[in-house]
Amino acid sequence: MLLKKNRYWAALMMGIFLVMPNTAYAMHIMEGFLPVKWCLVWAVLTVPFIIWGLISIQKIIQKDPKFKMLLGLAGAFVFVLSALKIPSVTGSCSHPTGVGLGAILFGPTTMSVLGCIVLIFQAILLAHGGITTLGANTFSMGVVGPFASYIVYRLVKKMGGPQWLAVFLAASLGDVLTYVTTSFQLALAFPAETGGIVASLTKFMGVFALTQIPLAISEGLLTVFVFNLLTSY
Amino acid sequence: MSVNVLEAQHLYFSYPDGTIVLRDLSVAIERGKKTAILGANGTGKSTFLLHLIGTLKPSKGKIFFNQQEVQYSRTSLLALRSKVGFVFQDPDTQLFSASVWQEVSFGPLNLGWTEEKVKEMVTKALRITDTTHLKDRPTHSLSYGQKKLISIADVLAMEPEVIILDEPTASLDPQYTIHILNLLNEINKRGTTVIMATHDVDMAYAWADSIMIMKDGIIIKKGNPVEVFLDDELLNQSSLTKPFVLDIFNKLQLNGYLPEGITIPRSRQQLFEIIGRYAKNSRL
Amino acid sequence: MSVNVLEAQHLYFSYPDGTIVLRDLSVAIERGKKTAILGANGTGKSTFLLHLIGTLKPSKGKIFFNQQEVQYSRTSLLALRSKVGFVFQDPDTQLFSASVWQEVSFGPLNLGWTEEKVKEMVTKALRITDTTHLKDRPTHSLSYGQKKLISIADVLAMEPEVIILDEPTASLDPQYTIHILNLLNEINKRGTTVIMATHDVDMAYAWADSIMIMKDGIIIKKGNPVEVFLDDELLNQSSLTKPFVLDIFNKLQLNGYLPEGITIPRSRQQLFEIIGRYAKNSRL
Amino acid sequence: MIYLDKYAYSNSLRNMHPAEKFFFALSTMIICLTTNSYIVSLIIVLLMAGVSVLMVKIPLRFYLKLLLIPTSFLTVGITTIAINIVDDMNKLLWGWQIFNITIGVTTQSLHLAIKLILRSLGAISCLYFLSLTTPSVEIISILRKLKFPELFLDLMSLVYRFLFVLLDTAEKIYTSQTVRLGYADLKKGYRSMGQLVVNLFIHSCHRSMDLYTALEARGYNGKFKVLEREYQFSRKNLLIILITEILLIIIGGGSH
Repeated sequence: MLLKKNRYWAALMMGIFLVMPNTAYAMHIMEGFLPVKWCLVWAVLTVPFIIWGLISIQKIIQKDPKFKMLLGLAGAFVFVLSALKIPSVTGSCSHPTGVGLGAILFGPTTMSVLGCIVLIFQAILLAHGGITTLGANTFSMGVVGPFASYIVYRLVKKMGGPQWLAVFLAASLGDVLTYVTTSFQLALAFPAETGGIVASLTKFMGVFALTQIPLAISEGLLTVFVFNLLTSY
Repeated sequence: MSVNVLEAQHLYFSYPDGTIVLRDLSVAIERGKKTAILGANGTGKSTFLLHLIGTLKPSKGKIFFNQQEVQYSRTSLLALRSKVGFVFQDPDTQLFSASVWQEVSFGPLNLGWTEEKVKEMVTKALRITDTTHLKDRPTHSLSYGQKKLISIADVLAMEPEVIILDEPTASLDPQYTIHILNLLNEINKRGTTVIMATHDVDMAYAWADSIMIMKDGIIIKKGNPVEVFLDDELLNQSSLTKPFVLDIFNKLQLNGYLPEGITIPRSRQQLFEIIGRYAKNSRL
Repeated sequence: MSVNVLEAQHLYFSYPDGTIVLRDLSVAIERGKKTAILGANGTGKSTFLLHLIGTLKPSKGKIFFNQQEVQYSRTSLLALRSKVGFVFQDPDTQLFSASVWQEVSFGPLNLGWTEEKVKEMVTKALRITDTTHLKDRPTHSLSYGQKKLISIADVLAMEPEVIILDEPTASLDPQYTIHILNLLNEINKRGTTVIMATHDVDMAYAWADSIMIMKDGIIIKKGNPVEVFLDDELLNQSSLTKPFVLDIFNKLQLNGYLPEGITIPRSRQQLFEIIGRYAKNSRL
Repeated sequence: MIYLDKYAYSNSLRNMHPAEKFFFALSTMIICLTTNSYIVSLIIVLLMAGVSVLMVKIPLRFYLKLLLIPTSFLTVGITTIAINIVDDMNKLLWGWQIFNITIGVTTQSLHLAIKLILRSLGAISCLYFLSLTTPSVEIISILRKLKFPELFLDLMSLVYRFLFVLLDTAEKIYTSQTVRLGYADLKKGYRSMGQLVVNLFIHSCHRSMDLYTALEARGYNGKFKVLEREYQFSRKNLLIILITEILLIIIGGGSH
C-alpha cells in the first residue's frame, strides 16, 4: 500500500542506492594522499554540483515536506549498503555498488549531495576516505558515477534496449567509470617520471579500474536482481 | 543419545570495545524439554542465544550440540543451523520475502530438499501454526501477531531438533500470547526441544519445565520453576518479581487460608481449582 | 472549564484501500484523569489516538479539544499539538536528533519560546524523567528503556495539557515498566491528563482512573476499572482477560475466604493486605 | 561496528570546546599537507598518536589497529607510484627488464613514496584525533557556525541518526538469513542479499513516513531547530594549539 501510494518516492529511494557506488571503500582516496593543489581543484569542481543538488532538493521539499525525511533515511540506507558485503565467487567479499537506475529515477544531482554526506561519515566514523580528499572522492562517486549511469540508462532505453539491460549497464558502467575517474585523479596528481600523466594513468587504470570490472559485473547483476524484486512488491 | 542437546562450557564474550557480555557461562539444556531463560534487559540473554546457533563466536569457551563441539567452519555451522532453529524477537526483521509462501519456503529450500519435500514441509508448518489461509498474502500486510506466527512457521518448516525463541510473546495481546504458548507446547509434544528467553515471569512459571536465571552475563540458577521462584533472594538479586500465582498461593498458605503440603499450582487455573477445593472443606 | 478535555463525535476512518478502521466512535476523555484504552492488537487503538492529535483526519465526524472543534488548518493543528503531546510506541521512530539534549529541545523550540525558557523546560523534563545524566549522549547509544524515557521527556518539555502514549510499556522489562508507570503517575499529579493505549489488562487495571474498551473500531465500554473488568461478557467479547488481582479476589470471595462488601483491591499490594487482614480475624 | 563513534562521546577530552579540537586537527592536517616534509609529517604522526593515547586515553592496541585501516589503499597506491618505466639506468635502484623496457624503482620515486606514506599517515592521524574526540553532533554544529547550508546539515544529522538504526536492522535481517542458511552457497547468497537490500529499502521508506508523523506531532515546521550544547573556550588550550602549529610551521620552513 505504501509503495503504491508513493511510487514516485519508491522509485527515488531505490535510485539512491543504485546510484551510489560504494564499492570497496578501500578505493576511496585516503586522507592526505592528494597534494593540496589537487584537493582544492576537485573541491572547487564538486561544489557546483552540490549546490545544484541542494537547490533541486529544496524545490521538491517546498512542494512536499516529507521528502526531507525520505532523503535522510535514503542517505542512511546508502551508508549501510556500503557496509554490506556481497557474496562473490572468490569467496572473499566485495561491497555492493549501485551505479545505476537510481540516478535515472532520482536525478544525479540529488545523489551528489547524499554521496557527499555519506563520504563525510565514512571518513569520520570508518576512516575510509578523508576530509582533504572529500572533493576528489565526491567528484568520482557522487558526480561522475551518477551522471554516467543516468546517461547510459537513458541511451539504452532510447535505443529500445530491454529494462534489465539498461539497469545492468547503468549499474556496471557507472561503477567502472567511477574508478576510471579515481585513476585520472591519481594520475594527474602523480605523473610518472617517464611518460608523464599518460604512463601514470595506464598504471592506475590497471590497478584501480581493471580490477573493478568483475566486481562491476557482479554488482550489475545484483542490481538487476534487486530491481526485479522491488517491482514484484 | 545423551540427555543434553545443547551445552555451553565456560563461555566468555565481549565486544571489541571491551564491554563484557558473558563471563564464564556454563549450562546444559536438556533434550525434549521446555526451557525458559529469564533475566532483566541487558543481562546477555540474546547474546547467549546467538552463541547457541554459532552466530556469535565466544572469545573463550565451547558450545556442544549433541555432544559434538561446535566448530566455526562454514560447513559445520550449516549443519548446526539445519538442526537448531531461531525465532527473532522482532518479526519485521526476520520476514524478508514478498509473500508468506516464499517466506516459509526460504529455509527448506536452503536445506537442499526436493521441491516435493519443501512443499510438504511448508504446508505442514503453515497448518501447525494455523496460518494456511495467509499463504498468498504479502508479508508486510500481516498484523503483528500474524507475522509472529509466520516467523515461527519459518523455522518449523526446517524440521529442527531445537527451536530457540527470543522474547516470543513481547508486544502481543493476551489472546495471541496464549495462541503462541499453545503452539509451542504442541511443537514440544512433537519432540522438539524449545528454548525461550523472556522477562515475563508469570508466563515462564506457567510454561517451562526448566528455568534458568541470568544475571550479568552468567546463569546464576537453573532448576524447576517452583524451586527457582521460591528463592526470594535470588529473585531480588536478579531484579525479577515472583510469579503472581506462586506469590498469592504462598500468602494464602501463610495466612492459613490453605493447608501446607499441597501441590503448588503452576497456573491461574490450578490455583482456582485449589481455592475451590479447600473452600468446600472449610464450609463443612 | 468543562470536565472533558478531548472528545470524539461519530468518528469514521478508513484507509484508501477501503479497510474500515473506525466506525462511529464517540467518546469523551476527562481532564486530569488517567485513561487507559484497551483492546486486542489491530482494533484501531493507534488509529484513534492519531486522530486526537490531528495526524489522521476522520472521513466523517469531529474531534473537540477543550470544547473547540479541531480544524485541519496548519495553524490550528500547531495549536492543538502544542497542548497535546504524543509518545510513539517505538522510540526509534520518534527520536530524530543526534544528541539527547538537542532531541528534547526540538519541541519547545517549535513553540517559539525564548531560549531561556526552552533550556529551563528541557532541564526540567530531563529531571522529571530522571535522565539528566544522559543529556550529552548520542541518542543511538541509549538502551531501549532509556530511549523510551527520552521520548517521554521530548513531550514533557513542551508542557502539554494532555499526554497520549501508545503502548508505553511494550517490550520493557518489569523494572522499566514500573519506572515508566511511576513517571506517568507523577506527571498526572502535576495536572496533566494522561491517556495510554495498551493491551496489558493487569497494568491498566492497577493504573487507570478510567478504562475504555475498544473493539473493531469502536469504544464499546467506558467506565472505572472495577466496573469494566467485572463485566465478564464484555471481556470475552473483546478478547481480553480479567485482571489477575480482580479475578483472584472474586474467587476468594465466592469461595467464602473473604467477606462480601469490602473494598475491591486494585493492586497486588492491596490484595495481599486484605488477605492479611482477614486471615487474622479468621484465626481468632 | 563503529567504535570510533563510541570514543567520540566518552573520551577524556569530551568537555573541551569542539571548535578547539576541530581547529587543532584541521590546521595540523593542513600544515602536514602544505609543508610536505619528512620531518614534519613524522612529528605530526607521533604528536597525534601521543595526544590520542596519553591525553584522550585511547587504548594503544586500538589506536594501532586504526592505523592499519588505510594500509590496503596505501600499499596499492604507493606501489603503483613507486614502480615506473625507467630510461635513465643511473637512477635505477632496483628493477627488472621485460623485453626492452626496464621497470623499477628510482631514488626519486622512492623518495616520493616515502614522503607520501608519511604525509598520509600524518594527515590521517589528525583525522583520527577529530573522530576520536569530537562527536558528529558537534562537528555538525561547527559546520553550522561556518554557515554551511541548513538543508545540507539537516540531511547530515538525519543520516547520522538513522544510519545506526538501519545498520542494526540490516544486521538483524542478515543474521536471520544466515540462521536459515541463506548464504549456504553463492546463488543463495545473491538471492538473500537481494532480499535484504529490498527489505531494508522498504523499511527505510516506512521509517521516513513514521518519522514525519512523529516530528509533526511535536510541531515540526520545516526546520530542525534544536539547542546546541554550550562550551567554554579555554585560553590555555588555544595558546597551546597556536604554539604547536607555529612550531610545526617553523620546522617545516627549516626543513626545506
